[in-house]
Amino acid sequence: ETKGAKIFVIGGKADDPFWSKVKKGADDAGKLVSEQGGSVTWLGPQNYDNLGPDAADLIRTALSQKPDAVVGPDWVPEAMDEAFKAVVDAKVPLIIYNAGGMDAAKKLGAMNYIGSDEYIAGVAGGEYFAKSSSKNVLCINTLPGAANTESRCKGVADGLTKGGGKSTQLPLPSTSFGNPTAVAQAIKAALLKDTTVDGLVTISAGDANSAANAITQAGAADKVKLGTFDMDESTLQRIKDGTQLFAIDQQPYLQGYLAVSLLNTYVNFGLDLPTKPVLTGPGIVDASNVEATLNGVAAGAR
Amino acid sequence: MTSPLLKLTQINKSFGPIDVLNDISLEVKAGEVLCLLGDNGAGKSTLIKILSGVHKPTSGSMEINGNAIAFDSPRDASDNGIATVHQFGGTFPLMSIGRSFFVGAEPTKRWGPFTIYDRSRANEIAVREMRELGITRIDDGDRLVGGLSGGERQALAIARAVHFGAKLLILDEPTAALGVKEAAHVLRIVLQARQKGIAVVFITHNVIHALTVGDHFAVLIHGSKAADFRKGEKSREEITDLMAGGEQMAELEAEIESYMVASTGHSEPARQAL
Amino acid sequence: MTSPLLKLTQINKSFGPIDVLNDISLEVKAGEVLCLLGDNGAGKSTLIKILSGVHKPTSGSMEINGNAIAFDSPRDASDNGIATVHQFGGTFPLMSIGRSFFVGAEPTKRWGPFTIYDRSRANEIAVREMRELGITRIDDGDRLVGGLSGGERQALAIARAVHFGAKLLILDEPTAALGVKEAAHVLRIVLQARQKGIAVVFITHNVIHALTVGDHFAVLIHGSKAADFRKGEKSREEITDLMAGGEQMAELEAEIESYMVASTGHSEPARQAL
Amino acid sequence: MKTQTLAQPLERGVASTSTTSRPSIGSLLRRPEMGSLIGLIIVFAFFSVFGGTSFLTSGGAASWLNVASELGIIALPIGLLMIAGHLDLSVGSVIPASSMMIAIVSGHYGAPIIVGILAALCLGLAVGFINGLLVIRTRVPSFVVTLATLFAVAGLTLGLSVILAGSTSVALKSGPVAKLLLGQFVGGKFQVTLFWWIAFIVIVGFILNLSRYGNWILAMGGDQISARNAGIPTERLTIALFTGSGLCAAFVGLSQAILYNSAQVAAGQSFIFNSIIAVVIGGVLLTGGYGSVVGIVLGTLTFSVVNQGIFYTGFDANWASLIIGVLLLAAVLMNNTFRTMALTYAPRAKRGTRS
Amino acid sequence: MKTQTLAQPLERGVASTSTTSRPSIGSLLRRPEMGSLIGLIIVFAFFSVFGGTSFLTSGGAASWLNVASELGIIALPIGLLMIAGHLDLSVGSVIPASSMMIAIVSGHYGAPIIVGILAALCLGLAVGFINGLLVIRTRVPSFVVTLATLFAVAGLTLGLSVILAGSTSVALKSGPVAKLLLGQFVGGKFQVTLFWWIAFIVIVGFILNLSRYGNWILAMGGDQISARNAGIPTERLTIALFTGSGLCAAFVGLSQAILYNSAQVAAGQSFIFNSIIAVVIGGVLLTGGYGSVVGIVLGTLTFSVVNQGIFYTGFDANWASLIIGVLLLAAVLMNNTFRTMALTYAPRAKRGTRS
Ligand SMILES: Nc1ncnc2c1ncn2[C@@H]1O[C@H](COP(=O)(O)OP(=O)(O)OP(=O)(O)O)[C@@H](O)[C@H]1O
Ligand SMILES: Nc1ncnc2c1ncn2[C@@H]1O[C@H](COP(=O)(O)OP(=O)(O)OP(=O)(O)O)[C@@H](O)[C@H]1O
Ligand SMILES: [Mg+2]
Ligand SMILES: [Mg+2]
Repeated sequence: ETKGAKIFVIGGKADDPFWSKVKKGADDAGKLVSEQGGSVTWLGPQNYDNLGPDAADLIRTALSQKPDAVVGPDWVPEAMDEAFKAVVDAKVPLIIYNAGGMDAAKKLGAMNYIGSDEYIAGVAGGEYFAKSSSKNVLCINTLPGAANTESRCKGVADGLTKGGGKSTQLPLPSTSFGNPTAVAQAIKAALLKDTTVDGLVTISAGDANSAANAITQAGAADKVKLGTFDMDESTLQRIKDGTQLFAIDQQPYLQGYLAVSLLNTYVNFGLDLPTKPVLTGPGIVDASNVEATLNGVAAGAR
Repeated sequence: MTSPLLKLTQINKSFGPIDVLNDISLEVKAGEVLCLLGDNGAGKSTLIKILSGVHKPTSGSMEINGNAIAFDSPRDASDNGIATVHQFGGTFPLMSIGRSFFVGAEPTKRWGPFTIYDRSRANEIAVREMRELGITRIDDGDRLVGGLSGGERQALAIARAVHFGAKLLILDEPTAALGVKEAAHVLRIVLQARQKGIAVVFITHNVIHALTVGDHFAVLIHGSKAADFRKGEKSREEITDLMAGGEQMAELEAEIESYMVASTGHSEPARQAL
Repeated sequence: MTSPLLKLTQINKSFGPIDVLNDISLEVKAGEVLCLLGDNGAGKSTLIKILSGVHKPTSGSMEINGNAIAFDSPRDASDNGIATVHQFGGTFPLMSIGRSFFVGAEPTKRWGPFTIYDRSRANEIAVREMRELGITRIDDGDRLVGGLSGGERQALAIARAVHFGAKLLILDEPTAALGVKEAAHVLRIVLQARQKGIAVVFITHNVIHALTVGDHFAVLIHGSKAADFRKGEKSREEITDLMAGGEQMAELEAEIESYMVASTGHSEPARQAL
Repeated sequence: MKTQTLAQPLERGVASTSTTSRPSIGSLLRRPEMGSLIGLIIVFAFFSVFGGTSFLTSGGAASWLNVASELGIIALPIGLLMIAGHLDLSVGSVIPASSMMIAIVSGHYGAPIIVGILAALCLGLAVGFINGLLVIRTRVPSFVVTLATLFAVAGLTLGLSVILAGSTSVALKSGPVAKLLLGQFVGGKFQVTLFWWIAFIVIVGFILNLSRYGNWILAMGGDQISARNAGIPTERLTIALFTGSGLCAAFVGLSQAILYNSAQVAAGQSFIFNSIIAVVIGGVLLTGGYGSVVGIVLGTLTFSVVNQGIFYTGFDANWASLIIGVLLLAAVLMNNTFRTMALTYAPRAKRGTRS
Repeated sequence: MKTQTLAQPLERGVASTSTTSRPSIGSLLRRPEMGSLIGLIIVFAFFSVFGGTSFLTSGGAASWLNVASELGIIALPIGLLMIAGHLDLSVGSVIPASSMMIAIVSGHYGAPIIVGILAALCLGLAVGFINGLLVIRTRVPSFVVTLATLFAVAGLTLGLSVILAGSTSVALKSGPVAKLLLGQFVGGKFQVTLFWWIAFIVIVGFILNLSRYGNWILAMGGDQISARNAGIPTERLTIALFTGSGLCAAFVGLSQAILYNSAQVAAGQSFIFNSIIAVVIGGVLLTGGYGSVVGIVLGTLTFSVVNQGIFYTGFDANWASLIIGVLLLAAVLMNNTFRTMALTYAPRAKRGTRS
């Protein structure tokens, strides 16, 4: 008879479409945890304005509640590592997920790393563009300066350079954040101004909806190809319809689900997975595999 | 003798721990001017705020034409034909004269299928009514109230109340900021209103103004009604003493007189000088 | 005859397209009370705002004790010993009486290595100075100004100016909201100040108050100086006519008289009644 | 913040004394809105020079007009509220809430689109009504009240969306009529919202300038106590104004959902700030009591041109914020300077000759 | 917004008439800050019940105190500005700008940490000074001016960081002394910023309550024209206040950089809104002229407890915003209700017996 595992999950904003899928995974795995007498608590910041310090605060908040295990992303190592080390020093099992990679996990003394890597995912996207012969891709960054979005765009650029193209970043001012029309019009303007642009990649599925709209308005549907990080129903619908090239999927649901499940079994039964790191992506969703993906999206798991 | 238009019985009012009015009973009759007198802070403004629906009394009752009534808002009072010029405010510095005059009772006209604010009529009436009060320099109802002089602004508030005061007109120190001529106009208008059968409550610190228009006088001292008399029942000196809160003013007057003698060599009786 | 403390030469002032003051020349002498009279909107407040550094004249020059001077801000004026009670404002509803009294000139005391605001002294002085003006009900300097009656608030502003008026005290309609007793106190204080050699500029619409304190009278009509005379040079009737903007008031007075006759059956001369 | 509370509008009063009843060019130039117009013209000229030809094409115009139209629909009722002395932050969560409402009702559950539209509008009405009621009943400042509803509605939206639709973003496929009325690009470029904006401008302009309610709003913002004393039903008016802003926010939310075929829980926060900015640039006093619809519209346009124009210039996008900041200041400065200038050169009316 | 402008503080005036000079329990209960305190106690009690034991441990306390201390250092000068009738939005970009300044100077270029600290503070001073100067010279509302500098500084930070450091995030390794003073966790839990906050509270409390400048600030916010007429150097005071808020924002920025060993371009925007919220919850009037340091501190604590306490409850994070909204409203409501209640039960002083 175990007393159950008290697991704390540090993640993104609960209303962030990407993180809500991670959270759903964690919550679904949490159903078993609570059946076994434990609990899963999600800690996310109110906004991303002060990400590193806020996330470090969340780790300390988790630690102050005497957790049996902690999961967290290493978004801003300089700011967060000290707090993660405090978790490890307190002999609390730790899994790093979503950001940081196996290197960070090793350095911090964490059990494992689960997830993809923003940079590698970006490179995969850049290479896909290169393969479909895009030469000049804009990376639309609606959160300029944030570590994860910066590395996504950097990855795309490096992937394209390898394939002989180039990518520049279009940082949008914070006054546009969360307003699809402002984002769409900004993208349209960029397309009208630089007619050599033949590819667009956005950092979130919501922005992809705006970008698709912008491409139509700029009358560049036959020339400019669209890709995005993450996805939602409309994104997949466009891939199905052929108006969007691809979406880079890192299977966020799995990140939450696996992290919680692994820690739960470790705390309760001492089980540990030898596979390190556990990679959930990047996977590219394009016309070839879009049908299977649609069902998962409708359930909020993809 | 006419029956009272408005009757107050045992009105009390406190703000938190401070009792401002104690058991005030009063009658206001149609076609009569009631002068409310009293020292600074006696509670005159508070009393008329109760009459005009701004404050609710802590206890006590009000009747209009014999029917008990309680005002929930100033609008209730104005719906009962009561118009008030309060001591402060009443005009809006950033609004035009015409708009400020008609706030809450805008004249409208048809404009196709719509009912719209009739700006030119509002301006015209506002300017005309101010002219009635002797303010002849204002000829543009679109001017902003904030650019008017102190007296001009007060005249605007009075003109408004006179225009809307159907049954009872309440004026809280209306002549305070007015020039000699404008004050005379206000007195004339009060007397005209009385003649039309309107009841008027008139607050002033000026004995002469009070004597000119008042039919009936009530004096508040420290929130209680200290005297209640009709025209001719008391001398001007007695009234002045009551207005000063019942305190003897002889000493003060003597002092002023002594200064006047000292400086100019000749003296007028100070009693007359106040 | 003393040389002028303050001398204005050919002062003009316009607000945008409106000329408010035309070529005003005036002298204010130490130990004298200058009464500035005039109808509503004549430009009195505008003129004293120039004296107190609030507005800059459009043209014209000012001298203090014979030296040309230009005020950049009200602070410049108060540094030159000029204290003013303006017609509006001057008190802060959400501040305590003590703090409001000393705004800009706070009394301080040592507290260890620090210089701190001396609250109890400020409150004490403020309450004492208001008492001097006959406001005896205010005994707590921590009360907020917003809870005072109209007259109490005005007395506070006057008490402040009297306290700080080193050389020249300017009072813009100080007695407007005051009760009989408080107004008498203000007159007394003006006369006291004069005796101490302070120059006073006194604006009023009350002929009797003007005659009680004034040594020297200047009348503005439509922004121009219409008359400038010393005590005793003009009769009360003449002064009243000038204050009314030079317009004949006989008709108006007759009308008021007729109303009074009609209503009460007996009449007093209306001229006296204003 | 306080200084110009008096200074600016009073000067306006002075100016209008010399305006005759038929509008002359001189008097037009001296209207207070002229300042805002000049501000707009300046930023427009800036981008015409640096934005190259594509800024001046119809596509370029669509760029800032589309953004302006959505922002404008929010800014109008926010402007009215601000003139009346209130703020409404809750629009920031009413927009995504109504987006999700229509997407869940008509997208997820497949109800007819009109049902979704009505549900979304009702939601806006309800939130606005609650805001107004709380403001008048509790006498807590509207900033705090609407802040609380901002959080509460955001929380409800997220929680209910996850429960009902299992996701924080829901797709919405709407029929041709709904698309035509709310989600169309006219000429492939101009959002149909633009025409709605014009309709809203006419309505709000009517309310503020021509109806008696405009008078009430100005008076309430100028001096709430005097306004109540003058018999204005300040409580009902407050509720009506908040209801109006809730309704407009819901309208923008649902039309965005129809336009972009999907709704996200986390949209709309930028509207809170941007609508206040647009209204303040348009000359409405943050402290209430003064403002005009023309000003609000010009402020909205100025802000949108600055925000979108930057993408037409060749400047490095890293410097975008810097340029936005400088241009905003320049626009507002020109606004003030021009107003003063116009007054100084106005024809003089000798007072002596007028009395 | 306007109603309680008069109503609340006047009642306070009434209350204090009956307070004697030595503080009795009754008079303490009737102080206006008591309302805010009760609000704080209520949210605290809520989380003590639902947050379980760990909320009450020192670790739990640290989690809201740490947040409160950084927010509090910003909220204090913002509160002073708001009392004086101004707003400062530019703190939102001064914080990341000063973070980047110290990280680039001492991290990227390796200058001694003290040089970086001074550079960051000078940056804050400079931005504050420019804000103040623009406000008094242009007479544009401070909301618009500081909005413009918000954008401008954000743009400069992003642009210059990319040019100088080639990146939008820069690491900073600081020596033990700097860490001890600015970047330490005392007892492994409490940020050393907490002690700085206490120092700032004492300083600002001294300014507002004990120095003459407090009087000037209150008067300027109450009625800027009368304040100027009373001889207050309103222009210099305005500049001083803006400089103060720039300085405090820079302080928070640099201490975050030292504490978290790195600086990002995008950090800090949330402080704009949150500081205003904390100040308003603390009872400062948005329109100026009224407020207290105790209130600002209690407002900051209330907001932080609500924001952090939620993590100690078992509630699903999806509903967090809803609970935050409801609790904020409850706290402010209790605040108001309590104030009224205290007044109603106050001992009555018959006026007749007092004159
Ligand atoms: N809202 C309030 N809160 C606290 N005290 C108040 C309030 N209103 C009035 N008072 C107090 O009540 C008393 C009476 O005030 P009121 O304004 O009625 O006097 P008044 O007779 O009109 O005086 P004045 O002639 O100076 O206008 C004063 O002492 C004043 O301080
Ligand atoms: N800031 C301003 N803008 C426009 N006009 C103004 C301004 N200040 C005053 N005026 C105008 O100048 C004239 C003189 O005003 P002022 O306040 O000096 O009169 P006053 O003599 O003090 O009158 P009162 O006795 O009524 O106080 C008035 O017609 C007024 O409308
Ligand atoms: Mg009164
Ligand atoms: Mg005057």
